[in-house]
Amino acid sequence: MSSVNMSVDLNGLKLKNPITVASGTFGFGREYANYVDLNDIGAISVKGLTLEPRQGNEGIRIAETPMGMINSVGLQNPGVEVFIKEEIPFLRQFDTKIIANINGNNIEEYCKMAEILSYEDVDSLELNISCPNVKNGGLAFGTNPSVVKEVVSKVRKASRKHLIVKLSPNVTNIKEIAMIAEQEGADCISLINTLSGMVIDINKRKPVLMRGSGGLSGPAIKPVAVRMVYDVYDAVKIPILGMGGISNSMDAIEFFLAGANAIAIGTANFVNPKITKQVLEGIEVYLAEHKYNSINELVRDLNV
Amino acid sequence: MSSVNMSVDLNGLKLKNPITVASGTFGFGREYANYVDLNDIGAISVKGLTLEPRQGNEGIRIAETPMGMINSVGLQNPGVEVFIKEEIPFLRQFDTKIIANINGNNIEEYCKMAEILSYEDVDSLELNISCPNVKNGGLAFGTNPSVVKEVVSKVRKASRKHLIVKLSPNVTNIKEIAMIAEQEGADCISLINTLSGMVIDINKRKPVLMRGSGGLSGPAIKPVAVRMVYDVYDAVKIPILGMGGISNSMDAIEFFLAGANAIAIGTANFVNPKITKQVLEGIEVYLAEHKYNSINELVRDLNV
Amino acid sequence: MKFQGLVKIIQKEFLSDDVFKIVIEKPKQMDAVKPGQFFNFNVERMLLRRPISVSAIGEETLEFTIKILGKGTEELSLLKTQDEVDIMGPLGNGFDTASHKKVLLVGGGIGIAPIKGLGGFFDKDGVEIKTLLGFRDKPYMLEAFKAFSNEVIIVSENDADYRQGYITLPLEETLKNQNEQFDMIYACGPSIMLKSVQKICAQFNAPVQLLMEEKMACGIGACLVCTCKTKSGDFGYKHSRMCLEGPMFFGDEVIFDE
Amino acid sequence: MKFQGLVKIIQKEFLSDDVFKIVIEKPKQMDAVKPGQFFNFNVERMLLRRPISVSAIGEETLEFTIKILGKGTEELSLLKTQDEVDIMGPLGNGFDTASHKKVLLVGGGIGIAPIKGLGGFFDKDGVEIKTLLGFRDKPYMLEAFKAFSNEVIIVSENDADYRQGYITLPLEETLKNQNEQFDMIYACGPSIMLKSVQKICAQFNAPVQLLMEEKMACGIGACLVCTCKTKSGDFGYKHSRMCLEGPMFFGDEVIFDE
Ligand SMILES: Cc1cc2nc3c(=O)[nH]c(=O)nc-3n(C[C@H](O)[C@H](O)[C@H](O)COP(=O)(O)OP(=O)(O)OC[C@H]3O[C@@H](n4cnc5c(N)ncnc54)[C@H](O)[C@@H]3O)c2cc1C
Ligand SMILES: Cc1cc2nc3c(=O)[nH]c(=O)nc-3n(C[C@H](O)[C@H](O)[C@H](O)COP(=O)(O)OP(=O)(O)OC[C@H]3O[C@@H](n4cnc5c(N)ncnc54)[C@H](O)[C@@H]3O)c2cc1C
Ligand SMILES: Cc1cc2nc3c(=O)[nH]c(=O)nc-3n(C[C@H](O)[C@H](O)[C@H](O)COP(=O)(O)O)c2cc1C
Ligand SMILES: Cc1cc2nc3c(=O)[nH]c(=O)nc-3n(C[C@H](O)[C@H](O)[C@H](O)COP(=O)(O)O)c2cc1C
Ligand code: FES
Ligand code: FES
Repeated sequence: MSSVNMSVDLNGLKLKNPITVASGTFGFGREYANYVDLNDIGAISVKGLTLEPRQGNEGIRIAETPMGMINSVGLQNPGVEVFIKEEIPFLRQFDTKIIANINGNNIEEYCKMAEILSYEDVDSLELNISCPNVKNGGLAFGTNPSVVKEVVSKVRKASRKHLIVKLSPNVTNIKEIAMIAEQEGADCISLINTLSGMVIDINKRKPVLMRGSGGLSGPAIKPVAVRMVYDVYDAVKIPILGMGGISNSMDAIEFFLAGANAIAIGTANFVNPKITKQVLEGIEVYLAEHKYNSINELVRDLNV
Repeated sequence: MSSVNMSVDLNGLKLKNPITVASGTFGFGREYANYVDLNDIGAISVKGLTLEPRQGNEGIRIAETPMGMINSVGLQNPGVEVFIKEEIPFLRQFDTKIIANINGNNIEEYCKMAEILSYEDVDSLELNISCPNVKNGGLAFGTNPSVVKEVVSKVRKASRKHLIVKLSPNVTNIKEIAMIAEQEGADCISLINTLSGMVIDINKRKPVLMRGSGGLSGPAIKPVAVRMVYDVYDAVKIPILGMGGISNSMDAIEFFLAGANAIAIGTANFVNPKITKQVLEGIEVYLAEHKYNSINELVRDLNV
Repeated sequence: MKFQGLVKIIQKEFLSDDVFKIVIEKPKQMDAVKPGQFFNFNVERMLLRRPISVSAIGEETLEFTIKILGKGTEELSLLKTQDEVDIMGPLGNGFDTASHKKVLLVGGGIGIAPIKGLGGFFDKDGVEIKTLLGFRDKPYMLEAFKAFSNEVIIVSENDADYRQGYITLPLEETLKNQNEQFDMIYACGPSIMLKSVQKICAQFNAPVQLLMEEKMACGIGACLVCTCKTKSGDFGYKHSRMCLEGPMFFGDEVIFDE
Repeated sequence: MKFQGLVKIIQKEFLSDDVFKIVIEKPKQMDAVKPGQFFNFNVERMLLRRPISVSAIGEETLEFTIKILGKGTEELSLLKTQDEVDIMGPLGNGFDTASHKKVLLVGGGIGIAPIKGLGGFFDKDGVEIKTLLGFRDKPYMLEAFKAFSNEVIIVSENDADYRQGYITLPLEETLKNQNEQFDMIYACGPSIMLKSVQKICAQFNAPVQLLMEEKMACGIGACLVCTCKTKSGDFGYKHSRMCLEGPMFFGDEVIFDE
């Protein structure tokens, strides 16, 4: 369609275009296949997987907030085995890369999943370290530098697949966490996961979500995400998959300029199921207008 | 006007009503006096003060974001001496409490300001620990537990005034910081200050703000603020002054239910200069409808 | 491909203070629409779309009946004839309308909207219809229900011109009456009403389809935020997506919370 | 108390593809309005208000001329006659209009809007007015300027029907002409134009008032996000608030960045 080169290489994971979809916002692709050609998407990060099937959280799982939403799905998923049997074959019908988003209650579970998936037809593992760490009083793995070090190095040893480490934004120093992930063998960093947030129903006088807090996503968090991508770019050499509130091609371009090599669209899929294609086209127009030959030239190409 | 008791006692700072305005969003009250009766406001936290006058940051200082804004004012203010001479006498004409928001480049400056203000007619000191710590590579004082310990304990020794410690939300564990502040002698906790965020101008290809990142405020951050108030309530016994994105009385009630004893309105003043009074009235109606006799009964009165 | 895009509004009318209907032109490429299905409406001022059931299915038109509840439905109420609105659908499973002779329709609050769509559908098939409607205040849209129903019973919580009380009263009376047998009961309304309807129908061993409502995001089964508990599944229950496996569930499937 | 509240729109008209004017009813309790002052308009879809200068000051009305630039001005463009809009003001210092015999008005882009307000004001006082207008594309609103000006010179960057180029060309020519002397020059337009105007006027030692524009939040001097550098002050420069100390600054006060 355009003469601009849109392919990117995320340190071993080669995408035909840099537009991916964020884990948990696109199911296993099936549902969206009715609205958008999955062949137009660079990669699909599937719904967060766990070793065993999970029922997810009880009660209300969503609350809308000003230009955002908080969710508390609780990793409902059919488990990694069903994913392998039923979802990989479905997704393989399309020319898009498969990123398996893996989640554990403890480090052993993460490693077990990485091992299992090593022998399966997925293109990358995305280690979601925003999961609550049961051993650590429920605080997320991704908020404690020494836990990050341990989980990344062990998962790295458990599998030779392309490994993305997905960072939690609920930390004091995102650079420190990113550097540890790089040092322990991550091939790529993805960020940001959701911000921790709460909505209270003032008529029922209780938090809308049964667990109290949930994950804030959507346009509201975009400035936080752009800032973190910018910071992490300065801290690591491995590529960055940026996300958080991207709703149109202008938003996506902000992320590339901040330092992302590829981007993921999350919440915006709910609003506009065709958004991935539209963002791709919008970026192509911008690149052509600004005389870029390749999307890679846009990465952190700031006038400073 | 209403029979509901709206007075609150923030551990020594007695307010006739729990609606205050957030530092940096209300100047020294002068400008808003043309739009709202300052006598209707429980307390005014003035524009962040420094020991010496400050020019503030160069270049563009604001960017709008989805239901939020980021600012980079850089503490432009006339210095504590001018505040004492010109602004305290002005504010004392009104029946509202004065909170002096103090900011330093280093711990000595914080202490010096606290000392100076000890002998002046202000009702409370609000220690803004979100300032960049020059000694610590520009990272905010409020993000490092041991620095928080030192600055709060020293300021506590420097002044016997009512002391509010204002927390930065850009931390992994807000409870830990709040507990340290309490332990070192804070009378009250205020939160949240702005989230760190960035907006990039994709036509000029540079961050809108000259310093790159700025402080995100407004409705976008409300769920984060409510969650942090909720968490801090569980961690400390001292009262909480809650803020972050409050734009109407429903928002304010969320903060009381999360655990705030009083609230501050910031960015919403820019949109609606009469908002303080309107929020006060809205809360009174809610309290009456829900058969509360006093605002204090609403604090963390969740059905759980 | 399923439909998502702009449709033209060809009629817009307020039915009461806070309830309005809009009729849109059905795009040619749209799948067939069943009663009980819904569309996800884009609302410019809000992040998320708003799910709205069809309240009448014409050859070339679709009707929606909407109650103003918050900012999203308020913005929809500002739409005018000739305006365009971005919708996606039809979504969800809709009602199971396997051939029936006699059905009982039960609608409470704005839950009467999809019930109206269902009645219109059965009417064409010559099914005998008894309808129970519950309102909080003054009833509206009664003509439409009278047109397709053999009998309509109306209750209102606050309008003294009508029998006062909840819809569960006439429901119990109807089911007690051995002379009347229904092949299927269909109900839509607030969660608390559906819970009672489920219980009453179980008592009388009467089959019932419940059309559920919950806050949604994607509306197509991808995000898992709209789940309710249903009895099937490995653990005695599972979390089913209202938008995809529902919004219609059979009375003996759903587990209501608390 | 200063005015903040709803005002009624009594006229609304598009002047070009993307420029429209609205006329509002001036509330009785509002302070007197000076040319160069502005009002902060509430825009429901956006967080912050949008500052807009008055482009004509009537006895009982105020006129605003607005260019659609982004979402906020787009939403304002949807306002219709009889609608209400929430504004606050008048804000800012406005132009210094001390008695003059002959003035030169310089407007570029949508900066012609406040210049029009100023011309209307001087016209009543019988001041001699020469006006220079710069457009990017096709000029609009020319009638109004011709009505109050003794001479109007128009340039456009892209419209071949007019002299092409920047407004700084006729400005330099005008100032070079020793036969014409102006008591004061008034300019409004994009920052880059004002910077050139400042420079040219300095060369010719001509006094100039610049009406500046910058993104604002509170609009009343409280938040300090709208500052520009001005020469007065202890440090050789200080940060002055465009909304309160401005938006009018004298040419010899402002320090432009870079
Ligand atoms: C499948 C389905 C079909 C629907 N069909 C219709 C219809 O035909 N006509 C109609 O008027 N409405 C219908 N609704 C409900 C409608 O979607 C909501 O009223 C609407 O989304 C509220 O948006 P709002 O912005 O006006 O209110 P909000 O400000 O979002 O909400 C106002 C209040 O309503 C609650 N609420 C929001 N959404 C829902 C919901 N989906 N279910 C229950 N409570 C909710 C909120 O928690 C809040 O307390 C349907 C909902 C679903 C899921
Ligand atoms: C004192 C004052 C008087 C003004 N008078 C008028 C007037 O009479 N008529 C008129 O049409 N406009 C006027 N403006 C400009 C007007 O306020 C902006 O065009 C408007 O706020 C843009 O809002 P938006 O949502 O449409 O665009 P946005 O989406 O907010 O912005 C679109 C683009 O314009 C830039 N921008 C936004 N606001 C400004 C600004 N204030 N100055 C310069 N660039 C900006 C943004 O950075 C962005 O690149 C005035 C501005 C000021 C400060
Ligand atoms: C409903 C929902 C479910 C999510 N589930 C997961 C998940 O399973 N694993 C994960 O790593 N991130 C998950 N996320 C986070 C997103 O992948 C993404 O990081 C975040 O939403 C920010 O992007 P956005 O603002 O574009 O949505 C989820 C987000 C949402 C909204
Ligand atoms: C323009 C602006 C300037 C601010 N300046 C200060 C300051 O000087 N000191 C301070 O402690 N907080 C400052 N803040 C933070 C606010 O006091 C408040 O904590 C924050 O904006 C969150 O509240 P809000 O979302 O209601 O605005 C400033 C905020 C804004 C928007
Ligand atoms: S709304 Fe997304 S799964 Fe139902
Ligand atoms: S806009 Fe707030 S000081 Fe000018």
